[in-house]
Amino acid sequence: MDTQFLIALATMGGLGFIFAGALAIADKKLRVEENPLIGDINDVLPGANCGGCGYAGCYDFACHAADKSAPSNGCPVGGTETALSIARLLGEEAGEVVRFLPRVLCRGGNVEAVKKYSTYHGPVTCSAMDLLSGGDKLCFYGCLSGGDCVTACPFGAMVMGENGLPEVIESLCTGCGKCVKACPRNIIEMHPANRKVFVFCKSHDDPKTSKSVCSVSCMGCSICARKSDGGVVMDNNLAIIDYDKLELEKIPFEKCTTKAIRVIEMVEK
Amino acid sequence: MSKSNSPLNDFMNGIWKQNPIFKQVLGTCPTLAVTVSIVNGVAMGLATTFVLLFSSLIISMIKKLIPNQVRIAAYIVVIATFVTIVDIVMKAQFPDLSKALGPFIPLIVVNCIILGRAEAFASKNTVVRSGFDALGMGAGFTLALIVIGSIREILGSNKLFGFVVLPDTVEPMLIFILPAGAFLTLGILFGIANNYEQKKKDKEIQKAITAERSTKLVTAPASVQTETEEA
Amino acid sequence: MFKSLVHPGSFKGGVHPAEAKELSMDSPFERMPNPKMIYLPLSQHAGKESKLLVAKGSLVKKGELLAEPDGFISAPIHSPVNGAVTKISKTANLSGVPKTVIEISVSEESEPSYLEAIDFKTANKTELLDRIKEAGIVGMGGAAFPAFVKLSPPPGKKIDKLIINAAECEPYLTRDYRLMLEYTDELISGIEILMKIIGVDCVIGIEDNKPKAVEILKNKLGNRTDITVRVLPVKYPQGAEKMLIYAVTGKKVPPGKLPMDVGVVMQNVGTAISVFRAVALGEPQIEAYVSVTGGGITKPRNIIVPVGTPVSEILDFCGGLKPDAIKVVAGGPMMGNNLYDYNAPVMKATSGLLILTEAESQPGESIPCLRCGKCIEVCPVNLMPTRLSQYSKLQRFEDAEASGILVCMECGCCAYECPANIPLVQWIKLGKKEVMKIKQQERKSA
Amino acid sequence: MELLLIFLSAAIVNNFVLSYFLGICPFIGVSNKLTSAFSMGVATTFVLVLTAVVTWMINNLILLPAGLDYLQYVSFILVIASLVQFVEMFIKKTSQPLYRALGIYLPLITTNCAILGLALFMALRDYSMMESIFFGLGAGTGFTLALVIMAGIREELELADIPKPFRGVPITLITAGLLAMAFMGFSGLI
Amino acid sequence: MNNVTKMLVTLVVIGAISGGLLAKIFEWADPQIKANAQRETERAIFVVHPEGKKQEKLTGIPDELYKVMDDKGNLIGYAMPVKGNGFQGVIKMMMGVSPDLKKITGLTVLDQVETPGLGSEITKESFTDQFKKVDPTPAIVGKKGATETANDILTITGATISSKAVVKIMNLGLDELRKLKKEGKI
Amino acid sequence: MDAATAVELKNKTILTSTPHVHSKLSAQKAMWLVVISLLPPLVMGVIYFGLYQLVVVLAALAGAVMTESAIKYIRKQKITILDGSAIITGLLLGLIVPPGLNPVFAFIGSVVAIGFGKEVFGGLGYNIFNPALVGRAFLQAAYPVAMTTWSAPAMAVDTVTKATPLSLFKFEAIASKGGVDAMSLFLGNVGGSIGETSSIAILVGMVFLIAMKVLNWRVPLAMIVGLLLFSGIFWLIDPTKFASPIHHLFMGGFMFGAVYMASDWVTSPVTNKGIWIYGMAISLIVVMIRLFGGLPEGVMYAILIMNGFVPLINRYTKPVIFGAEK
Repeated sequence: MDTQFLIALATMGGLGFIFAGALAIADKKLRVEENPLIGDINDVLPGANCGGCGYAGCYDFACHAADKSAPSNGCPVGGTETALSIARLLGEEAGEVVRFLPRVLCRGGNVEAVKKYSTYHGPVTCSAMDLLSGGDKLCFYGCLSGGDCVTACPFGAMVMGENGLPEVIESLCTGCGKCVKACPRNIIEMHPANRKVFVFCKSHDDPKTSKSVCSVSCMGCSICARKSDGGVVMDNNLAIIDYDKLELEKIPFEKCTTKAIRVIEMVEK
Repeated sequence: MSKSNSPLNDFMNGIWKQNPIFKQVLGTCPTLAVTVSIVNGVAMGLATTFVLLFSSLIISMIKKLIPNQVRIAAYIVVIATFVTIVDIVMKAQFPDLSKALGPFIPLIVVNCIILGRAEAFASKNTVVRSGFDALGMGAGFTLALIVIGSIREILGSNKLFGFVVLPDTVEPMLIFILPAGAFLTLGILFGIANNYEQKKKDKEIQKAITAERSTKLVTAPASVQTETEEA
Repeated sequence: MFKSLVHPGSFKGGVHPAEAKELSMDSPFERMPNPKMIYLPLSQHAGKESKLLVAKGSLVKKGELLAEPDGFISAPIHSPVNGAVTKISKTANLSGVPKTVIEISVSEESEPSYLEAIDFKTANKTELLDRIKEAGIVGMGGAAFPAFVKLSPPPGKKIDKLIINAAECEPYLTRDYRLMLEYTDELISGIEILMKIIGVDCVIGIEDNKPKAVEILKNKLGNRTDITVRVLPVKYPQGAEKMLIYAVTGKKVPPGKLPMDVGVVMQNVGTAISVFRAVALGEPQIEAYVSVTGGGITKPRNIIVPVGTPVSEILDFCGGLKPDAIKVVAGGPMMGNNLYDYNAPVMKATSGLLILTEAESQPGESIPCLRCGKCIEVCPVNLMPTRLSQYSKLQRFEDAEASGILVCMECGCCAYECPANIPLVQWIKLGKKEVMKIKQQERKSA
Repeated sequence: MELLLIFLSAAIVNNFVLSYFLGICPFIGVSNKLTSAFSMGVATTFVLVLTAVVTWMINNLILLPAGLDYLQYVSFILVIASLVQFVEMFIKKTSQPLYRALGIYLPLITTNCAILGLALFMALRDYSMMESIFFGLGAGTGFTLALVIMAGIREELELADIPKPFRGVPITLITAGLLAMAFMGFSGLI
Repeated sequence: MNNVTKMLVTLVVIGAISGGLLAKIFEWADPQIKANAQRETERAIFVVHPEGKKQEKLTGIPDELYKVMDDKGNLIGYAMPVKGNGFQGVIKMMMGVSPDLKKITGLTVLDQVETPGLGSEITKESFTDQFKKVDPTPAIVGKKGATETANDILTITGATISSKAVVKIMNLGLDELRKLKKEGKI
Repeated sequence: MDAATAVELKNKTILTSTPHVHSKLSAQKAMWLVVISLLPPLVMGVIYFGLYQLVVVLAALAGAVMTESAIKYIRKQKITILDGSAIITGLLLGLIVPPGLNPVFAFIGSVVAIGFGKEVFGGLGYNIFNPALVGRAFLQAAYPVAMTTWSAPAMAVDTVTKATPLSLFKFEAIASKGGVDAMSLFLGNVGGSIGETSSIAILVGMVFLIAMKVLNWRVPLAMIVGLLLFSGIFWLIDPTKFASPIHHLFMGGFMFGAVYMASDWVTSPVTNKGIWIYGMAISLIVVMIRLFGGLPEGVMYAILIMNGFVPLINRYTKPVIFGAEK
């Protein structure tokens, strides 16, 4: 064994010793406890930082999930799989995650809704149009067709249909609810995916006005409310469905002249 | 899932899906610095692959023995050792290349690809898989370097592999062998890569949209439906 | 440091749009015949909508109380005509928000049911203030803030100056100018009433493009020291509250504060005249003094109409629109509301109806911000409008708030000047709305 | 004067990021917010100066006398890795706000080639202790400068309508290229 | 084994293995690296002295300087490595002069980081060969556009600074040689 | 309302936010005014350096216009050639290259200017760096030899050499006294880029732009004040070694840069305070590069570098909100 070899050996060994020692001491003296669960949970989250859970990003949710101030199934994007993983990490069983989907409750598209005299000039976003009494359409309650919900969707699950009404692509939708927040007219609502009957109108206008501004509005005739034994109630010229009392058979769909109350159905082509 | 665990898959991963440069944005420093010519790019790529392979193997072998607090320090010493070996061997055997790559050989130590793969893959997987992963990453890195190197060499000095490929009348754009040109080239390539991915994604979304549109109807329930409705 | 260099009595920034006042400045007020129908919104003022007191079918008399104030910041509504209530519905008011509206079919004129006249020389402060409240007088400067609220500052605030805003800095409008020429005595008496209520001296701030009005006021006032006239350079928005206070007193109203925080109460010329009429004649605020002008109207003129008169009737009265009219605006060109429903009614604070042609309004495609900085240069409150609008566009409302979006008074200088034609004010309004929403939520959750 | 020149040269003329391609990863990664860019710059500068001192000692007191210069890479990187870890722990313990501001960037610094590059340059150029410190300071300042300019630009670019494929890393690289082009004006200054 | 010992042992062992391994490899490679460097220097020396056949390093002086002999062992000149600052960084060159220091026999650039394609043109023979023609006393001068006297060197278009740096370094090297000559050391 | 009016109004009236009137200066008009203001330097350039320069300028113009159209087409956006901005970029680039440059290079420069300088950032209004200068800097780095080969003005009475006054001063140490007199600098009868030599033509353009309110006069003023100040300091230290401030003012591309380049709306600070800082800093860098740097001229680089700082300057020169000052 030559000296060169030994010196090299000793130098590196020595340096290793010094720094390992320093780090060991530092580790002892300077340790700060952090819940290791946070990191683990963060790892199983989708990492889209969409905020659908109501917390400021995935890491924040992980922090809250770790000390159980957020439910393990709180991540709407990750779905059941993520919920199960988190639950497993936390040592609990996850509750059933009900899938929620956004429903656009207005059918007053470019064809149905009546336009104003004046054409709107300005930024084509719903929120900006809402400021100027709603862009081109006369209705104060309906869809503005500006596509704020489409821009807001981080997953490309909202598209603007040809008639100027947004459509939800269910297979891409994660139920994060951003479109709901984006809509200045509050016509998008989250509903359980299996809920199919809706009143597709939000207008509180009196019958005459609502008929004059849109051909598919709920005119507040209240026929459905009278026939459905509390399944539908009237609120200021608008039919509202009470899903707890709803009995589908009792709703007189054929009596609704504007077809405001309808069912979503999947039909195979 | 079982398919993605195969060594071949680990290898292919690095070539495009998780290409260290275009997807993970790792190891940009040597990428920009050495790609003035293809030869340099290839040499750098091979050197990096060598270090990547051996350090991944060693790290996945000894991962259980290392306490967490000195994990980074230990890994990086292993990496640095292999880099030094490459450096010494190159100086002895390929002095010209060693001169061209200059100070960038030692910087392989801090190439984020290597520590990144050590952390993200080798410290969690078996020796065999780590080996293939390292090879894949190395190959992806080398390929990227070759692409960038060839563009810069052609545009910047009219040459490819050191041979003149464009007629004399075309004056080379020197900027491409300068730092600024390196940034611009990589930026544009990156944009092209993103564009490709974007298109792929858009297609998927488009597919989902058309699939859904054909099946969805807003109507009264079938039982009471009285008239045909618009789709 | 540079204060001395600035024109004394002027603020930094501002713009000089074409004044175009000559269109209507020489036509005296005319009384328009009563329309057949009156549409009376219950929300003609800042604050809460008034509480309805009549029902469909009620017969009402001119001056009769139809709705009472609901809360402190609110105002009563009186019937401007004799007639019958035909319908109570929710329709758009001038700003296009659905609000409750009383529809009255107008019948023959007869004895109005006014309040009792008061001799303001002998009446005390509370009597006068109560009368202003009862008569439903709102500020005529644009915001339609109930006048008595401004006149009853909370105990801690010491007021040392009354400023009468006669700047009328909005281009085109000539209402205040005509009021000053034709109702000079009423104006001075109205000012005296206001002075009596708050017990301070008064300054009338007026732009120097109204020499006739200055002359007549100076003549009438003579050597009075309690009411003085301050002539100010023409610059928009010289008549904005903060700007005028700065011009007259040199005090700056800090962001988020009110004029009374710097010891100032400000009222508009029109308000002062309404105050006089309410006190001396017992007449509630049921008439609107309106300039109908712009390049798109056949006969520009100044008119007096009952509050609630539909715009369409007024347009017809003024000879109808010219073929090249493209825009009808309620208010001035800088801050007025664009109308799309010409059956919308004139309200208490409506100062003008403006019919603009394309050449005048120059609507254009907007292009991305060119960062020329002109909006920043002209902003009278030193904001960065382009930044604010971008934040609002990208929904970065926290950044917008931090950059002072709530200080914006929507004067429109920035958008007027913007070479890229960006609807800056629209974006900023949107941002303000969202910031307020967020703040409200915070307050709720806190 | 000599020291000042070393400082300026490292900070501006031969900017580590823009002309030596050192520290590109954090340059791309952490330059999207001005505040974090500045924090990162300060943290890096701190580590750079510390590294300059420690590696100078190791190089000149141990490696060179013993003829072990081939151990430079290994020993330098060991020093850097341990230093960074140590600094991270120290800040985490002593000041939580500082940790939140700087600490999260510290693990990134280990693999910042600017640090190792600095140590190797120093060794190559035979700098004295004092020169090394100024070199480290200059390199750190240059790094911070590049990072802060970039962050300023990127915050501005958030408002821009950049073609989709170019958003993020590509536009950062292109901007860096243009900046590097602009900084060429300084060449030959010192 | 507790954690601290484990940490210590791990790093010490890894460090020691690394040190040892590298020592062994270096031991194997060192002669070759030295030989490479030697070959490089020698090649440069014979480039600047094309007729030279043998070279010998001068000892006893502070500078690195080589005596160059023809195959008969006659001194045909000196070769001196010189370096200095260029436009972007250090320029290293090998300079050959006649024994009386009156004539430059050759010049080759060993190392430079000048702007590629511009400053780096100083490595081209079209530039370096100029030095063979000029009169190095009292000093060489870099000129733009056209040469006027025998002392002038034509600078490269667009790379004036690099060219002038080369001239400056040459002059400094020559001064050094003249000093040595004066002192009788060569 | 009577039915006729209503029908007439329908589909014709518009609904916009406030304000309802607008100043006469639109961006498009401003751009064309800049194009007009570039004519005097162009004419002088052609007079001094010959008709061939028109080919160079046209090549640059073509490059700019074609690139912009192509990119807009690919991005499926409206083609916006008529807004004049690409034309300005092309024209500017054509005027800041050496006379007699290979038109192919001018074309390439314009392609880069529009591609890398502007469109990659999203097009008009979003670019960080002045596009024309990006193109020029690219050419300088790509074809350094061609970009530093200056032909003498054909009309010059006392043709000095092929070198520009700046490089004379830099490399041959010909300071104010021996070299070029201030008058020919002012008239532009010297070597230099096509459009930059004639200060008087540039001043004409400047006065026009200021009068039309397109140019913020603070930019050129800040730069001129800064230049006189910083170069004056060195001149006072050693007038034999350093050129006089007046020479600095009219030498090289300073005036052109101050009037047409630094003042570009998009790439200069938005606040007036910021503009002072920006202008002075440009001048400081110019003086440093001219006096101590490796290059004879630094106006282009100085402006580009400060373009990079503009976002930071904007951020830290935010005006104090009315009434918030303490």
